[in-house]
Amino acid sequence: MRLEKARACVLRVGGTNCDLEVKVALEELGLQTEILHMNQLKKRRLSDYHMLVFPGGFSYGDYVRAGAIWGRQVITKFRRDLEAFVNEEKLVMGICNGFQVLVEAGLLPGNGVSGVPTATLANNSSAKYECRWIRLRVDGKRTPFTKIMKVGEVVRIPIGHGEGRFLLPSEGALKELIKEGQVVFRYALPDGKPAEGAYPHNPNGAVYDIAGICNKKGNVMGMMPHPERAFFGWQTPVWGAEPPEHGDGRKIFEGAVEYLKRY
Amino acid sequence: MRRASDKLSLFTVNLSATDDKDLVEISKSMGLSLSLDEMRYLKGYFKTPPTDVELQSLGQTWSEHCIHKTFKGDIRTENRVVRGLLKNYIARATRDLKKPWCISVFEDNAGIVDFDDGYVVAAKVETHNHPSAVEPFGGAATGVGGVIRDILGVWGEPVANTDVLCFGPLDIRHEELPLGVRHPKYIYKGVVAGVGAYGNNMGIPTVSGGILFDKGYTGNVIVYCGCIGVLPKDLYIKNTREGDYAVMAGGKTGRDGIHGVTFASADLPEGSEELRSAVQIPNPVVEERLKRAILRIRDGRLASGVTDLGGGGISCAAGEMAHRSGLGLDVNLDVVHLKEANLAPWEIWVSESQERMLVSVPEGNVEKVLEIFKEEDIEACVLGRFNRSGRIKVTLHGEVVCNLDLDFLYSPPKVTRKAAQVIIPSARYRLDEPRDLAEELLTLLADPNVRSREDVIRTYDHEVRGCTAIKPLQGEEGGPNDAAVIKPLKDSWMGLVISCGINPFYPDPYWMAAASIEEAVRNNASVGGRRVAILDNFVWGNPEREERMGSLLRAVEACYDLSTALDVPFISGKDSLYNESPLGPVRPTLLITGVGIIPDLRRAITLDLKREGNPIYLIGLTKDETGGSAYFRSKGIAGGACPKIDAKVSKRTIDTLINAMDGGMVMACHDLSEGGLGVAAAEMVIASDGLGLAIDLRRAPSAVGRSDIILFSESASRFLVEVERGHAKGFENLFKGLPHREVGEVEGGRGAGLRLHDLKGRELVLGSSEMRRAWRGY
Amino acid sequence: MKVKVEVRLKPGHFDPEGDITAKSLRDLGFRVKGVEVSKVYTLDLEARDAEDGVRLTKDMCRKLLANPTKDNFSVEVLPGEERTVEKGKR
Amino acid sequence: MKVKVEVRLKPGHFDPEGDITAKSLRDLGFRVKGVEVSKVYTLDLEARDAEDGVRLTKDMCRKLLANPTKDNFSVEVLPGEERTVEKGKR
Ligand SMILES: Nc1ncnc2c1ncn2[C@@H]1O[C@H](COP(=O)(O)OP(=O)(O)O)[C@@H](O)[C@H]1O
Ligand SMILES: [Mg+2]
Repeated sequence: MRLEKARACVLRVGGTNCDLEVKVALEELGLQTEILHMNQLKKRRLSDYHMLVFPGGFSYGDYVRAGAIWGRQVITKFRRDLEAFVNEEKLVMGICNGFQVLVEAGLLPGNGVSGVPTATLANNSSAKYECRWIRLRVDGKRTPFTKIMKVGEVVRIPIGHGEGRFLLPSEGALKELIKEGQVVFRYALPDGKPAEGAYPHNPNGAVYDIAGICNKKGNVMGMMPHPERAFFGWQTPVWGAEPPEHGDGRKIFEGAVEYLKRY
Repeated sequence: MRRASDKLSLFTVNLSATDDKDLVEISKSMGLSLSLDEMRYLKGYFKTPPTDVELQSLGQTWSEHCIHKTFKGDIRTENRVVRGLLKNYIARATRDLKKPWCISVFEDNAGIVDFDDGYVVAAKVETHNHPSAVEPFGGAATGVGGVIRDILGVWGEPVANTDVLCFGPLDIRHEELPLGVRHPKYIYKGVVAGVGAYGNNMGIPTVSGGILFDKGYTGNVIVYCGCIGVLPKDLYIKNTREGDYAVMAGGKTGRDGIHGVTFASADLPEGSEELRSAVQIPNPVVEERLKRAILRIRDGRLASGVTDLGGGGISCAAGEMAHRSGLGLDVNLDVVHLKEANLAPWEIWVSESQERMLVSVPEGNVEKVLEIFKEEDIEACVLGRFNRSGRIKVTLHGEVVCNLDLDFLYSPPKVTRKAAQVIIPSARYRLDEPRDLAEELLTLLADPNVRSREDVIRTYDHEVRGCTAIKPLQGEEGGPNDAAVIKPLKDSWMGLVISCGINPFYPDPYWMAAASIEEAVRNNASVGGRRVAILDNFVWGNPEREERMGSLLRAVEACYDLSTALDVPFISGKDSLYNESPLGPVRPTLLITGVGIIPDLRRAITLDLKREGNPIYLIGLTKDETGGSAYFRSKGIAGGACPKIDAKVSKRTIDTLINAMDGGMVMACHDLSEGGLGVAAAEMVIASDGLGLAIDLRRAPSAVGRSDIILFSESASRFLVEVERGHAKGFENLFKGLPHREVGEVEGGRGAGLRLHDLKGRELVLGSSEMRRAWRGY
Repeated sequence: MKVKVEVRLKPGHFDPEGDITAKSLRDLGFRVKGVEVSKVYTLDLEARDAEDGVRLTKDMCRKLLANPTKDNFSVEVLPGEERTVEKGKR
Repeated sequence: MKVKVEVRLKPGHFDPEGDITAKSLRDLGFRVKGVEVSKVYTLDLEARDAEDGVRLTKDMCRKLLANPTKDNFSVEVLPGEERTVEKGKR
């Protein structure tokens, strides 16, 4: 598909607050992007788009559990459409609160749109909101989002969340996830090795240092860190005489755009 | 009081048959916080008995919080009368500076200055001290919410928050606290969590601030909340017309926050636990949606005016909007969405329920505006309609409950305050030079007022919106930047530079105010900020006490002098007086917030060292100015001279520094403030990855004969600057005629740290990690 | 009818909030070995009877209030309330 | 000894969390009139006896867990636990 024909939709509800940055990033790469309130999805059709982003924020105040209310709404309001979207191997991306939504709606780590969460993003083990730049190690290439990255590559991207401790119900579930290559990003030490839970490199205590995962097909990906805040060089915290050209987060969006070009 | 309605709990109060004692009693029992003079004035004004709604309206509007009585009143000293602090000092400075880029000052909810590309910047800083003392989390959070609404109240899109917080010492013993005063630790945790929760929830980065600890804040916590926004200049629309409708939108109206303003303008009574209705529960999700709706209405040019509901609730917002435009307003309270059923008319009228805004809408647009609110899940109601009457008339269930002349409402009797001469403590001190300056420096780095704020800063999202170019913590190791730089516009490199200055410990209120102003400007310049506009926030004790008024007057005098000399106009501000507790008055505190610009933010300067071998310059003269310094306070020494400012030198220094930066000469820069040269140098090393500093105190521009004083004096107008080696000559040429000297260089190699030579030529070495441990605590 | 739901962490799960609360309490001098924090929802619910109320509430827990990976929940019908409502209904 | 403390908003205060939770449950089709959200701390405490435990816990509420200007709290000693601990102590 020619890139000019592809369309991304950044969804929002009350409390979503990172929609604009994502739009700016995607448009910078030439992808036409619209921000839509969920209420507007009745008038517009999901099938008009090729990429769907659940951005960060505090949807519904993060009450009950981060992402829980929005996740449930997604299921009750447009499960069918979403199922079709995922089955057509279009791209779904969840960032921070959006990742929480995908987990709560059962899109991740599951396969399909189950409506039942099989993982959770629990409150950070520091019991605090954490805003900091961390290192991510690219762990899996199953997803288009890491298409232009190398396994083992280390990228720097900021996080900002209070509930990001990825947990699975059992050892077995973790083994399965690893085996299926669904682990996309892991928190890493400065030398690029996995953080092994060491704070603050692993900022929230996530099991197996998991920062991002995808579904079995790889077209649904969720991550706690915010690549849209590490898109431009001037957004990064370490400058030399001048800021670097790009931020590392850009690569993740580039991967998505590459995929859409071939879609 | 007489019941005035069969249906409503509406009362009238007959003032004509009252004596002074009755008047005082009425003001007290109704919670009006009006003085006897004001009550007498009302007694003379009302020919028929006013309703309780009318009296409450007056109580709110005439409160210190809403109308700044003290700042507008007459101040009598031994030998003169000052007619208005605001008019004669703060606003006068701005008037005298005549800056064409100041677009709206001291008028609207926020000050507005020009930015770039057709956009303007709006800035406002508020205090929320009393609510935070009672309920730290909710108080601080609603403080943030309130100041964000001030920005929305000028059609601004909020892009950054600031917070400066002052607490009692965290290690104070519970036994030392009188009844009703909560432990500083409890307040600290709650306030920090509240500030973070609201900003994070709304998705506005909290990028700048400060935290101070002192016994003078134990009974009176200070919570300053600031918000900065941007808007297209041509969308700054404020022309409410006759026939326009008043539309209120946002959260429901309830009993929360009733009498917040009169409460804020009164001494905090002992056992303030009882003031339950002053507690407000924050609801940032509603304000987030409200923000979306307001900005959509702005972009569609659907409204003719906007204002926030803050102190005084509907009564103040509606009255102000009408009065500002020379109009009147008929209000119908029946349509207000209520949280509970049985509110009295006056309660609806003055309730300070959060997350509400008021817009005036021309007839043809009302439908569209209501539709936008609906789409964003915000409740809205058409509250009334503007007319030419010049009066505010309020009805409920068909009965008129309030009918007041707006000119009368907005011209309260002037107050007169007396100001006593300020007594400045002696500057003499006795302190032997300590043997181990390295040890002293490490102690200072770990001082509660100097140490890293990382554990707080990281709980605030300072990256949301993806516009934070220069962050509060810089580099791999997170050193403390002097100011934050935001990139608010997608297609412009113009950066918004945000800084603070606060020096409440300097013993002379004049110089403490002067130092705060200079520090705000200095911090701004350190990263490349220029064309700085400033905001003042005074937190003082009861101004009816002469000595409190005396120090306030002296501080305000400095504001005029420094503002004009440094060429930095005031654009907005606020005062919070009556900060008193059973432990006495608050430590008089002035916060100055600086809002500057940098034409190309890619050229912003940070404090981390850049290249081995580059020379380090100390700009500015170091004098024996240690009064109130972090060094002396840590040693418990009361004497010492206040840092004084030669404003001419200061201005030239700052201008020259900016020139050097624009000439590409400056690689790193840090201003010298608390802890002086020692702490500034240490912070630069702390921020740097694998680089250190060598500094020779013998080369410092100074006339002081003691190493410890050179290292820790807090003389103003000083910077440490890393200069690109090839530019050293040019840099020195620029600074000709100003105190400056190359005092050392950037060092590399393993284990690089801070290497100091004292006046006797002895070498002190501090390792980076050892300093980081002291400063950060890990 | 009023129904009370308590959602608490499954045994074996680390509770950061409880941990920090315990620490703060110990800082204040209290001899606290541990703290668990849980959330209680008191629902004002329309239901035919207690049994129906419990059934509905469990459904709410599964659909929204609890996440099975980490949460357990318990449901309790508040006695006084139930009677009142039932009376009103018949 | 295990003590359970429930901290909830005083009546008259608006509870945004309860409000949104109720709305979401209604969106799911449940007939919920209102929801109140409160927090429960289960403390593992050293105390001489139940009375002492209650006294200590109330003190904790006043100092940290609750804010009397906006919260009510209730304290309950968990019966089974108490006995066990007391036995252990003697
Ligand atoms: N002490 C002060 N110094 C400077 N400006 C002030 C001061 N007090 C009030 N102002 C200005 O007066 C205007 C109105 O203030 P205020 O009534 O406090 O606004 P609001 O009610 O929206 O907070 C604002 O622009 C504010 O900047
Ligand atoms: Mg205002």
